[in-house]
Amino acid sequence: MKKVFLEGAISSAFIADSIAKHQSKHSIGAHNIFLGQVRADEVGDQKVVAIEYTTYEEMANEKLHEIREAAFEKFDLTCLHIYHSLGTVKVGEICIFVFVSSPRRKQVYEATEWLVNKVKEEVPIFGKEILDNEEHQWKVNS
Amino acid sequence: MKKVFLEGAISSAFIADSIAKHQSKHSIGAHNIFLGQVRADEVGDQKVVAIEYTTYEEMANEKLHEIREAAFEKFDLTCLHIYHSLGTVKVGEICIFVFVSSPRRKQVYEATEWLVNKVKEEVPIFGKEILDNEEHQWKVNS
Amino acid sequence: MITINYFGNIAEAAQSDSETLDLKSMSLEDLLELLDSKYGIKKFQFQVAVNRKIISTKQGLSLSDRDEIALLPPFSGG
Amino acid sequence: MITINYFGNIAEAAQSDSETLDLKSMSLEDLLELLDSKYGIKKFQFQVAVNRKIISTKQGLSLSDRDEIALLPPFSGG
Repeated sequence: MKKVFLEGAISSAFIADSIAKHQSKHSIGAHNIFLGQVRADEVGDQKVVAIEYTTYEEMANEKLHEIREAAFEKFDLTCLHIYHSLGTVKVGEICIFVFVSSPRRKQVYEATEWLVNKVKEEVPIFGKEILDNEEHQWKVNS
Repeated sequence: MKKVFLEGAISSAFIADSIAKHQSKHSIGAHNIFLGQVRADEVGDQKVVAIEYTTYEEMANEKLHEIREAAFEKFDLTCLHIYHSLGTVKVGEICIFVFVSSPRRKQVYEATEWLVNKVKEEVPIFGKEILDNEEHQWKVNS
Repeated sequence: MITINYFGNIAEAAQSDSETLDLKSMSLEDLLELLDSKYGIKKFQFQVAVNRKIISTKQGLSLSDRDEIALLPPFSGG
Repeated sequence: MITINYFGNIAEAAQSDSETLDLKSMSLEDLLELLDSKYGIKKFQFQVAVNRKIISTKQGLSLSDRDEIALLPPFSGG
């Protein structure tokens, strides 16, 4: 089982390291990366300053395993990686990192989009949006 | 005019730095990144070991400017960056980096795909594939 | 013993992430009634997972010893 | 003076990236004939750019002093 959940924001150094690890795979011609960044959305006269993520980790890992297997069936991929933050991620920081690699570029965009949508729709992750005034609301995906 | 052409391979540190620079833009919710990596394609009984890129730089910059403008018209983007290597890029190294950012994720995949296709089809860049035995052939995009 | 896991706004209402009920068996319907009387869960939108699979609450499921129930508000990852 | 830029396999055939011809004016068609007689360019696939815009070679264009011509093999960036 590959590790998906990371404590706190996903750093650009972590992303760079993931990219660098693929340089020894000489059949790869195309990578596509999706990064979700926490937005300072307005909520009434307040603003979102951070999101606190929790998950039902055992179920999430089972679901993520199914999603990975289905993606390899559906698309011509050399490898794929999914990372998601738990705990606090501040505005401007990265909370999800989906990384798809393939010999050719044709399918990588669609594969990434499909994976991101699956994670958002099917994986039990919950975001609590923390506002300026320390109140909060539960995030709803659109 | 934004600088597109870089001498040699695009490093993962350069990519990380580009990502980190966007963390102060709090309206961004989604990034999509395309990376092209030089593949060890087989050519008869030889293998590609590197690609040497040249360009008609003045024309390429004019064309890239048009492509940027058209992308901002076509898609809801906060910013976009295109980088391409010149000179030698070895197998496993990255030769093109397209980076699109938007408030929401919906259009970023399509925007990246559109940009990568435009660069490949319309920008005068020429790849010379260097083989194991030091012979070469001129790259043809498929 | 049945374990119940709470998430998001339901965990807030229950003031807990998890509890165990010392029951040998119970219908899922009865369990949800019981939890509504304790925490008013019916005012929330949620799905139910039994042993980490989402199930329909209308299928008259009987819970048994060691089942793991979870009340899951709308997912909002990413 | 007309500048001609060569790229890819055409630069190889011309053994040069660029040259200038000391002409005041000439049709594009005649220029391409001249270059074919020097370097055999007709065996290659290429587009022609005049002043950095791709143009049709069939439109009977007249080149004039200071024009910048480029012979562009198929693009293969990325």
